[in-house]
Formats: sequence, C-alpha cells, structure tokens
Amino acid sequence: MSADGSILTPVVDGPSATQADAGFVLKAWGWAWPKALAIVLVLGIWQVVVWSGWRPTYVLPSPGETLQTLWGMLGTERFWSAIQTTMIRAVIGFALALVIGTAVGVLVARIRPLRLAVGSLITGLQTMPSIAWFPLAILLFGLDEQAILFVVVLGAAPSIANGVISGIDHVPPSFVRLGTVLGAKTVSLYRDIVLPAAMPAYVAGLTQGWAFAWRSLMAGELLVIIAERPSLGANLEFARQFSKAPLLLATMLVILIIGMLVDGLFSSYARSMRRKRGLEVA
Amino acid sequence: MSADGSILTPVVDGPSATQADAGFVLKAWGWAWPKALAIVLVLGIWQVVVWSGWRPTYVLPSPGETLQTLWGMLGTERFWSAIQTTMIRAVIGFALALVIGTAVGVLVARIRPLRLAVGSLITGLQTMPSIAWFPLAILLFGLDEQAILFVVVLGAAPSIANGVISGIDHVPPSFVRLGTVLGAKTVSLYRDIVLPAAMPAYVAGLTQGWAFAWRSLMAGELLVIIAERPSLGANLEFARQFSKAPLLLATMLVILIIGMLVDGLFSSYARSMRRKRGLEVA
Amino acid sequence: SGASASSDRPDTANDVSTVRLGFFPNFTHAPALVGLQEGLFKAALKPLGVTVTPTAFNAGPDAVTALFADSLDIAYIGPNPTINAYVQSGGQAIKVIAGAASGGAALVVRPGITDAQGLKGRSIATPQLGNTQDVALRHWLQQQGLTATTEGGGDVSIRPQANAEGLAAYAAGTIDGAWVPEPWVSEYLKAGATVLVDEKSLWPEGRFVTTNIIVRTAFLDQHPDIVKAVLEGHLAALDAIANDPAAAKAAVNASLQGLTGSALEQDVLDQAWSQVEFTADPLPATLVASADHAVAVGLLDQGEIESAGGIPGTLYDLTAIDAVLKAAGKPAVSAP
Amino acid sequence: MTVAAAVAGDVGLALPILSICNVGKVFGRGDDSTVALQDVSLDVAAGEFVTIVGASGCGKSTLLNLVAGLDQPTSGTMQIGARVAFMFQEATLLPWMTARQNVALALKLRGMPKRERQGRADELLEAVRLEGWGDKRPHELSGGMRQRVALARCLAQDAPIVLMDEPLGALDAMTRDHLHDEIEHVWRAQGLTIIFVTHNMREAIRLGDRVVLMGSHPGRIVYEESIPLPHPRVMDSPDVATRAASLTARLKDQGHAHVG
Amino acid sequence: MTVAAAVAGDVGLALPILSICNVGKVFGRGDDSTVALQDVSLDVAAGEFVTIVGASGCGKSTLLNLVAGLDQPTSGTMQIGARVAFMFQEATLLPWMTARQNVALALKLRGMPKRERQGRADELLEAVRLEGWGDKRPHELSGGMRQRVALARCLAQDAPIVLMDEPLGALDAMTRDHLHDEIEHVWRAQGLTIIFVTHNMREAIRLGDRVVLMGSHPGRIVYEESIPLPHPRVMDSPDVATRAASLTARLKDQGHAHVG
Ligand SMILES: Nc1ncnc2c1ncn2[C@@H]1O[C@H](COP(=O)(O)OP(=O)(O)OP(=O)(O)O)[C@@H](O)[C@H]1O
Ligand SMILES: Nc1ncnc2c1ncn2[C@@H]1O[C@H](COP(=O)(O)OP(=O)(O)OP(=O)(O)O)[C@@H](O)[C@H]1O
Ligand SMILES: [Mg+2]
Ligand SMILES: [Mg+2]
Repeated sequence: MSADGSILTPVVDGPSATQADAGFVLKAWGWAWPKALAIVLVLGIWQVVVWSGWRPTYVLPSPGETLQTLWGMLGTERFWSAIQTTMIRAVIGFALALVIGTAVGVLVARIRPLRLAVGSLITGLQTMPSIAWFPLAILLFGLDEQAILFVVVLGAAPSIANGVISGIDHVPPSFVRLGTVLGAKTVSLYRDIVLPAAMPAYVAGLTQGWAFAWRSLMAGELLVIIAERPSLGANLEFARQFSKAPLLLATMLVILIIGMLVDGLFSSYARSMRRKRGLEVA
Repeated sequence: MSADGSILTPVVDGPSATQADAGFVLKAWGWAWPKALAIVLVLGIWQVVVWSGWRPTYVLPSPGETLQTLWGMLGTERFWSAIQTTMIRAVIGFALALVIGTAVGVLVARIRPLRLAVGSLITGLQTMPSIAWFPLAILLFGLDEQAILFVVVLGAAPSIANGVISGIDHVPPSFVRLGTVLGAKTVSLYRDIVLPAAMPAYVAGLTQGWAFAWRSLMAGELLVIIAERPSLGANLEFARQFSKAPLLLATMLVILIIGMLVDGLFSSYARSMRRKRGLEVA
Repeated sequence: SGASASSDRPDTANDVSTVRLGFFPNFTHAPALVGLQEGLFKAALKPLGVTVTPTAFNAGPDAVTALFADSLDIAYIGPNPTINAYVQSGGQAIKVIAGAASGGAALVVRPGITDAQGLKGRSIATPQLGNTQDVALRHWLQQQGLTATTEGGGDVSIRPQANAEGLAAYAAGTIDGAWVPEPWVSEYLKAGATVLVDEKSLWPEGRFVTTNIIVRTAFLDQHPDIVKAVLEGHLAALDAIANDPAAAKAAVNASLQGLTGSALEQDVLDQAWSQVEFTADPLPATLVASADHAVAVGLLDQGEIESAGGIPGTLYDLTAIDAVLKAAGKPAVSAP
Repeated sequence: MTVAAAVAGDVGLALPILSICNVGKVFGRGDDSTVALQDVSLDVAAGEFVTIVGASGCGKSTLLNLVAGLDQPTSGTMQIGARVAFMFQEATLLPWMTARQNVALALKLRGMPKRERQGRADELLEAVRLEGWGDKRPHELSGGMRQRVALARCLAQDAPIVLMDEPLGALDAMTRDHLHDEIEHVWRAQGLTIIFVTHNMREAIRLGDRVVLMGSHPGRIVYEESIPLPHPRVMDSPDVATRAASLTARLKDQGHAHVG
Repeated sequence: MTVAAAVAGDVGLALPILSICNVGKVFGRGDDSTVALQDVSLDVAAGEFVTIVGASGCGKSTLLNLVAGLDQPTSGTMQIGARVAFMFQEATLLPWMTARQNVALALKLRGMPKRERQGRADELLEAVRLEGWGDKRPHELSGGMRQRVALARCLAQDAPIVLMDEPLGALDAMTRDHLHDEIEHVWRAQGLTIIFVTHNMREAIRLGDRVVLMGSHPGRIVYEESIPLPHPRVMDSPDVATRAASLTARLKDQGHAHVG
C-alpha cells in the first residue's frame, strides 16, 4: 500500500483485542454512571437551594430530611401495604384498560363508520379529567374498588386505543397486501401481521396508557378509602392536606421510582423488539 | 372469452359511471351519519336511564336538562371568556411543552448517557399527578399564570418527549444511513430525515400530550382563581363542589367537544401525512 | 414591590403597596366575599396607601403553601389548615388574628336513623380524613360508645369523601349519612336527609370556630398597621352582614358566581345562612378542644404539636382585632 | 390492438384459468392521473407458464396486482379461476420474524398443521439454497437472500396460480440457473399456472411457454409469442439467444415507435 | 489469497484514492456469527471504474458499506481519499418527498443554493429518463422508476468516489443500455472513481476498467481482471460475450470448488 498519505485519510482501525475483554463490568458501569450522576446532580442542586435559605424548610425540606422520611416510611408495614394495594389496583385497572383499549382500537381502526362516529371521541375522553368521572363512578359502582377501576380504565383505555389506531394506521400497506395474498382472514391478518407491525406504536401507547392509568389511580384512590386498606393516592393527598412537605416529597419520590421502574419494563421490551427488527444495534 | 363459467369466478366489473356523479353529497353524508347516529344513541340511552328513575335527577340529570344548561351557558359572556382564558392557557402551555418536549426528546434519543440517565425519568414524571406539583409551582412562580403553565408543561412535555423518542427509535436505519451517505450533519440529519420519518409517532405523541396538557390544565386552573377571569377548570371543579349536576355534565360536554375538535385537527394532519406517504388510499 | 410575589418579597421591603388576601369561594367565607364585593377592605386600607389583592383558593393546602412561600399575607381559612400550618412550621409561620364564622355543621342521616345505635353497621361520610368534622364525628362516636377506625372499620364505617361525591354516594345508597359543614347540610336536607346531631349542641354556647383569619407571622411583625386595617375591613363586612342579611346574601352569591360560575340555590343559601354565625371571635377554646379530640382519636401527633410549642401556644395574636373592636365600641374577643 | 384475441387460438383448446378482458387501470384523477394499463386482454390456460417482459413502468406490476385482487381495474373485467400466490417485486419480509417463520407463516395461513410447518419451511429454504439461514432475521440477510426467502414463501402458498414479479432480479447467474430448474420442476410437478415478470429476455424464453411483451404510455400488450423450444432449455443456448435477440429488437422498436 | 496485492502492479502508477487492506467483517458473536468478509484487500486508483461480481450473499454490499463508512470492519484498515456517494441496493427513497425532492435533498445537503436545486434535480431526473415524473411520490412509482430516482440522487451527490450496489437490476434492457451510456458519460466527464456491483457479467465488462470476482463463505476476492477493451463497448458484442463467458466460468468454478 504505497499510498500517498496526503490525500488519504485513515478511516478506521480494527478494534484491539482488549475491547473484547472489557465485558460485563464496563457495560454495567456504562449503564450505571449516567443514572448515578443524574441522581447526584439533582440531589446536589436541591441541597444547594435549601442551603441558600430561599424558602423555609417546612415548605421546602432538604433532601436529607426527605430521604429520612422516605426511609422511615419504608420501615412501616402500612407503607408496603399501601404500595401493594395501589399496585394491585394499577395492574388490574391497566389490564382491563389494555383489553378494552386494544379491542376498541382495533375495531375503530378497522370499521370506518365506527371510526367516523367515535374516533375523535377517544381523544375527547382522554382529555376529560378523572375528577369529572367521580360522580358517575359513584353512581355506577358506589364507593367500591370498582369505582376506582372505572376511573382508571377511563383514563388509560383511550390512550391505549389511540396507540393501537395510530399503529394500525401506519402499518406499511405492503404488509397488509402480503397478508391478503397469503390468504389471511380478518383475524389472522390482525393477529399475524397488522398487530405485530403496529407493535412499536402500541407499546408507546401502552407507556402513555400506564401514565394515564397511574394518574387516574392517584386521583381515584381519593374516591374510596376502604376499610383497613391504605393506598399511595390517599397517602399523597393526606400529606398534602396536612401540609407535610417531607412526606409529600417522599411520596412523590415513590411515585417517580415506580413510574421509572415500569418505564424500564416497557422500554426494555421495546428495545428487544427493536433489536429483533434490526432497528437497533445489539 | 368463451371461458367455461364453471371454474371461473367473476372478480370485478369496472365501476359504473353513476359512481362518479355521487360526489360531495354522498361523501358528506358518509361522514355525518355515523356521528349523528352515535350522538342519538348516547342521548337515547341516557334518557332511558333517567326515565327509569335509577338515580335521583339531582345527581343524574336528564339530557334535556343538561343541554338546556349548556344552551344557557352558551348565551353568557362569562362562558366564552372562560373558554378563551382556558384555550389561551392550553395553547401557550402546549406550545411550551411542544418545544421543551421535542428538544428533550431529541436530546435523549440522541445522547446515550443522557438517555440512560433520564430516559425512564420522563415516564416517571408523566405518572406524577398534577396536584403533586402544586406546592412546587407555587414556590417557584407564586400565584400566577406561570404556575398554571408550569403544571401544564410538566403534564404534557413528557408525553411529547416520549413520542419523539419512540418515533426516533423506530426510524428505519436505512434512512439514517442514507442521511449519512448524503453528508447530512447532525442538524440536517434530524431536520431533513429523522424527524420527518419520526413524524407519525410524533403526532401520536402530540395527541397524547394534548390530552395530558388539558387534564393538567383542568387541575392547574384551580391554582389561580381570579374573579374577572373565569376558566373552564374552575367551572368544572366548582360545578362539582356545588353539586350542580347539570352544570357539571354540561361542562364535561364542552370539554369533550373541545377535545374532539382538537383531535380532529391532529388526525386530519395525520391523515394528510399518511396520504402523502402512500399509507392511505386517497 | 407589588403583586408578583416571587420576585418582590414584601417582607424584605419596608413598604408594601398591596396586601394579598386569600379566601375560598365558599359560603363560610362570607365576610371576605362581602368585604371584597363591597370594597370594604379597599376603603379600610386606603388611608395607608395600600391596595388589596384578593386571591381565591380551591383548598386549604394551596393557601398554606402560598403563605409559606410568601405569596400570600392574610387568609380566611378553616381550623384544620390553621392547625396544620401552625404545627408543620413548628409554630413559626402563621398566627390567627380573628374569627370569621362559627357553627353550621351537623350529622345528617338517612330518615329512619334516630339515634347513635342506629348508626351501627352504617357508612358515614366526612369531608376529609382528620378535618374538623371528621374529628367531631369520631369523637362523638367515641362518646356514644361506638368504635370507628381511621381506615374505615369498626362499628361505624367512616368514609372520608369530598362533599360533592358524598352527596352522590348518598344518592346512590352507598352511604347513610354525613357529618358535613354548611351549605352541605342544607344540600343533604334537600336530598331528603334528616339532622341527627347539630354540632352546635355539642359546644358551650353553641359556638365553635368554622372559619378564622390567619396571617403570615413575618407580615404581622412588619406591617401591624396593614393587618389592623384589614381587620377593620373585616369588621365592616361583619357589620354589613349583620345589618342587611339579604344584601349580604346577594353579594355572596354574586361573588361566588363571579369566581366559580356557580352560585347557591336561594333556598340552600337561606337555610345555611340561618345555621352560621359570622363573628370576629375565633373561639380559640373550640379549636384547642378540637385539636385535643384529634389527638385523642389518633389523627394528630402530640409530639408534633409539642415541638410547635403546643396549642394554643403562640397560635393566637388577638391584639389587633381587640384594638379594632375596641375602637368600634365592641367587646373584645375571648383570649385563648 | 386486440393482440390477445389474435393469439387466443394458440391456447384455445386448453381451459383458460385466467381471463383478462379489456382491462384498464388509471391511477389518480384529472390532470394528475396516470394510465397504467389500457385495454389489456390476456387469457392464460391452466398449467401454462407465461412470461411478461416490458419497459420499466409499463404496468407489469400493476397487472399482477389486478390479477391478485389487490387492486381493482378502472375498466374491463377479469375472471380468475383459482387461488393465486404472488411474489412481489420487493421481498416484503416481515421484520419481526426469522426467515423460517416468514415462510412458515404462508404455510400456517394456508392451513398446514403446526408440527409440519417447520420441516416444510426448511425444505423450501433449502430449495432456494438457504439451508442453514432459517434462523436469521430479514435485516441479517443480503438483498438476494431476502428475495429467495420471498420466493420460498411464494412456493409455500401452494396455490394453483403463481404470479412472480421479477423474482430472480437480485441473484447471480449461478443461483439464478439453479432456481430456474427449481421453478420449472415445481411448475411441472404441481401443474401450476405461472405468470412471471422479468427484464431478462433470455430468462423469459428459458422459462416461458409464451412470452408477452408490454409497451408503455399507456401500458398495454404489444406482442405475444409462443416458445415451442423443447425442455429443459438452457439460457445460454443459441436457440434461446436468437429468439431473445429478435424479441428484444421487437420490444425496442415498440419502444422507439412510441417514444419517437 | 493476496490477489489484490498481485494485481496492484496494474494500477500501481495511478494514485490509489481508496485502499482496503486485509479487511474482515464478522456480524454477530459466538456461534451465531457470520463471517461476511475475510482478508479483503483492494486498491482503487483515482478515476478507475471497478465492477464487482459475486454470488448472492458473498459480501458485496457489506464491502461497500465499509467503504462508505456506514459500518466498521472487525479487522484490517481502510483509507478513503475523498467523499463517497453511495447508491444502495434498495432504492431507499424518503416516502414523504416527491421524486424531485428526493433528488433535491442530496443537492441541498451538498450545499447547493435553493434556487438552483429544482432545475438541477429535473436535469438529473431527465438523465435517468424520468422527465415529467418529478412530482410523483415514491409509492406512485414503479420499482424500476424508484431505482432510477435513487440513481439520480446518487449522481446528485457529486462525490469523487461513487459506490453503486446493483443500480440497474430492476430495469429493462433498453433503459439499462441508456443508463450505461449515461453513467459512462458522467464518469468520464467528471473523472469519477466508481465501484459498481452487478450480477450481470456482461454489464460488468461493458462498464469496468477492472472486474473483481468475489467468492462466498467467507466473502473474499477470488479474482481480478483488467478489461482493456476500447470504449465505447457494447454489451451484446462478441468481445464482451467471450470475456463474460470465461469470467462466469471462473466464478462458477470458484463457487463449486467451495461448495463441493
Ligand atoms: N399507487 C400508484 N399511484 C399512482 N401511480 C402508480 C401507482 N402504482 C403504479 N403507478 C404508475 O403506474 C405505472 C405502472 O407501474 P408498474 O409498477 O406497474 O410498472 P412496472 O411495469 O412494474 O415497472 P417496473 O419494471 O419498473 O417495476 C407507472 O407509471 C407508475 O408510476
Ligand atoms: N446486519 C447484518 N447482520 C448479520 N449478518 C449480516 C448483516 N448484513 C449482512 N449480513 C450477512 O453478511 C453476508 C454478506 O451480505 P451482503 O449483503 O454483503 O451480501 P451481498 O454480496 O450484497 O449479496 P446480494 O448479492 O444478495 O446483495 C450475508 O451472509 C449476510 O447474511
Ligand atoms: Mg414492477
Ligand atoms: Mg447486496
């Protein structure tokens, strides 16, 4: 290769052998440091603001105090029972919303008159604050778990349905044509071709649906305070009503962490899906 | 074509000339009847339930009474001023959320450590009920319009960001490779290729973002209640607090209608986008 | 300095041009509504060259946060948020400077329930866990020998529930009564309920605090003159209410309509009005008793109260209202 | 212009399984419309192997789409006597499935029981020389490999009529020769009726009982010729070359005649 | 196996603008890995027209990807002396743009001022025989038309090195002949360096200064041959045919040698 260096720019050298050894530790580190940095940054800024004396600590408590409150909470059985109650409601409500939202989404995407009739209604329902449904929920279900689920489903199902619709709308027509040619009947067309193709938008819709479900749940849990059953939503409202700033912040942290964990689930599923489809480098 | 009919099935005849004449009227009718039918159905069922005497009318008013209340509302200047206030807040808040959410989405999708650090936080923030932000909003902005916008942006920006991220994640890699080959720099790669390609998911994210913005706004409008400046959120909450069932239902109808109109905007944009891309038959 | 709270904090400047007055669009805040509607605060503050910036709140916690955040100076508020603000700030942030309303709460139940024993196995709503009515109900049940846990168990199931939903739940048959303040008592009566216990009957002289006025401690220290002027306006409003109830009712409803888009039905308003007394006396003893009851039923933490300096501790500062009352030739209010 | 009618006699005795009559297809409306097909008539007998050659954009794919029922003609009538398999011009593999699953999907949708599918899919992949690649996903395959998976899937459909739109366009000479043999074998063994679009005139002659030439603007059939050469034919044989030259010349003339 | 080194003398005098040295590319890891390229070395002189022929899946596209910098080799080094234009095996048109906009995008990204773009894009579309189709969107074009838009876009990039991956695979003989002339014209006029992948041996000989044959499993260069025939060449000429036959035979041998 007696090439004249002046017009040649080296593009790349093969990776050295050491890179292969790095392995797991490096990977875990690469995954962990950004998170650690973010947490340290947030806590640091928060602490600095508190130190600056900008607001009295009874309205803006220090991270230390908040974490201490959180730690104290973690030690109580009541807290875990609240988490459990709330998570069970969330999962059941979300599962219901999933089934209903998916069914409605598929039907609306498929049946033109239905779409014209109720297509926009779906977003309309989505914009309705949970609180507006309370009276109806109570009239229909009384002060019962079902009233909470009703509010949760009304919150989450529309956004799941919208995810399905947008997913189906953007399925490449060539896939549908393929399905037709392969002789797929309606059910198999949707099961084998359209829905898998719509999966990315569907999962995005599910994430949004989860957020809606969770928000609606936090509101809905104020509806029904049921015998011997503390809940996160009630805790949040309680902290607020009693102006307990550290408790409020600690509860917000819990909500944030649960939200992030659930997002972790969704996004790792989305990632594996992308990897399968060659949309992401493994 | 002296074909033996027994093994031949006629597939299609060319469309007759009359079909071309049908034109506008048929189209408008095809658009209108499903909606009309849906409305009639809902009102009908509602009326039947009311007639059945299932619940006293002070908690479940008849459609007639509700529509009458709505009609009465429409006649007041106060109502229109409330709509105006709320819509202005919604539009400003949504616009802010759009800018912030898009920027955050693009950055998070692009920069890997940032994604690892705050990717899941976005959904975490989304799951936080608006009401939890009130103290922070008051601390940061006092009792001001800005506090409302803060709550709205915190509600809507995450879901817009999530839309952007999911859109960018699912851009066909071949498009990105094309952009690289065409010599697109980061900015042009995103402006000319990645963002247009991510548009469908982005618009879906916007629709969800609008729903979040609107819900957060309905809650946030309770932060600052000003006498000369009525708002839809305050109207909704106080109709509830004053147990004015017809007023509550009428306000819900207004929210529903606004939500549907906005969805109409988004979905007609989405439709024209799909048509352009050959995803929908014109 | 001015209304934009966060940027200009009035308590760091010596002069303020406006006082920020908080209240709820709520019938029991009638003195605030009437005073603002009729310009009585404005008139009282005029000599000082200070204007009033009214701020309506939907709920207590936001008003308390606003006070804590220096976004609000004076607020009409119920006894619960008062205790919470006092306790949570370690006794520092606020002081009660006057009363505004007394009375107007009752246990309403489904017809047919005629005594405490009739409540066994029933569900009763209260506006909110740990609020005055909630505490009152729990305390009363205790005295009647009935049990009720904070989680809704026991002989009587207490279901803390926003008032609007409470009424719907009553209509749906899921609750059998409620211990609520006015105007909700009147709403329940309209929906067919009957009064089982009028809270008045449980208090000496039939008076107990429903609404009082609190001030940011720092504001009181720096601007006693403004606080005094506001209380003059308050007194003028109380006089207006006493002198012409019909006009006052109209002013209240007009104000509610303007703020919320909803007003009370005339019959509900009349009925509720007759149950509430608007007074400058904050009735400290009743608040103290209520706090004790809350501790007794496990809804307030005695430790927290102690570290805030106890109740009443430094909660009350009635010098200004007494001065104003004296100037008007009226008797001073009861000290704690 | 009723060329089809003129040659109908050639196949008059065999039973037409497919009959296209004066079909036209216009895309769009008004000024912006494109006449993709005009007055196309074609009868195909059961068991016939018809190859179609024509300029880029002359309407070959459009015609196959109509036959497959994926689109409706704007005029004329069509009669199709049996189920149709279609191999699109683009491979159109489902990205969330492996090569094997893509093939197995066709088997599933024609009703093959689950346990037989995998084996049959592997057989088909072997037939297109992709043994051992079944577990790869589309994005891990080269362009030509994807095309072969699509071919395997098309054969998996097991339909009496098979439409193939440039099925071997992305393949090298060797693989192509092999697949010619394979397709011819399947055609004979199963008595298929095949319509095969290609740009390679010698390929058209190598495979076809009849070669149909199409012209553009508007898309139409300009010429048909039966190929009576004995089987098996060889693409590089002089016979094939001679015919290819003459047919190419005819197509070019047609092209010039129209463009000029 | 250093075939490239052996023939380096041929082009030793000209300045290599592109130098690939012992490059390997492995996809995946462990058992599941595919060796797409092994020990590939190739020098291309500035202004040279190199054509690459090889079996489906032998690594041609992979090699071009590496040269274009779209992927990194797992071993070996590469030096590229100028900007690279690349026409992918799949057309890859942006579906939200018209044909003209797709071409104009390349012009925009290489920095052409706005007002000149439209005219230049139309010129390029005309060069690929798509005059009048500029306003159509990709889904309204036939497969061959889309390929031609991609070709126009590739030419629009105006880069000194041009990589073309089966650019004319979906075109009929006439259009293809025309585009041979067009590509050759541009190559000469602008002094481009072109690497051109095709499955058509005669096309490779028609265009190339040098034909590179690749073998599969693993992908590698098995033979190179300079084509000293005078220009302009004709695809159907006996000269070209003879050479094509011999090169094809060589490729087949290679294939059999390996497969057998
Ligand atoms: N969906 C469509 N909308 C508008 N025009 C279309 C559409 N599909 C095809 N056309 C037009 O119809 C004509 C025929 O297209 P077709 O795909 O049938 O050509 P083809 O013969 O298959 O060409 P190729 O050999 O390039 O694949 C072209 O001019 C094309 O632009
Ligand atoms: N992203 C990838 N992941 C895994 N394997 C890959 C990937 N891309 C290509 N391969 C493999 O690398 C080999 C070479 O592929 P390449 O696309 O370069 O072939 P090619 O010579 O262009 O073939 P064709 O003529 O069919 O286009 C193939 O075996 C293919 O399966
Ligand atoms: Mg075609
Ligand atoms: Mg390739």
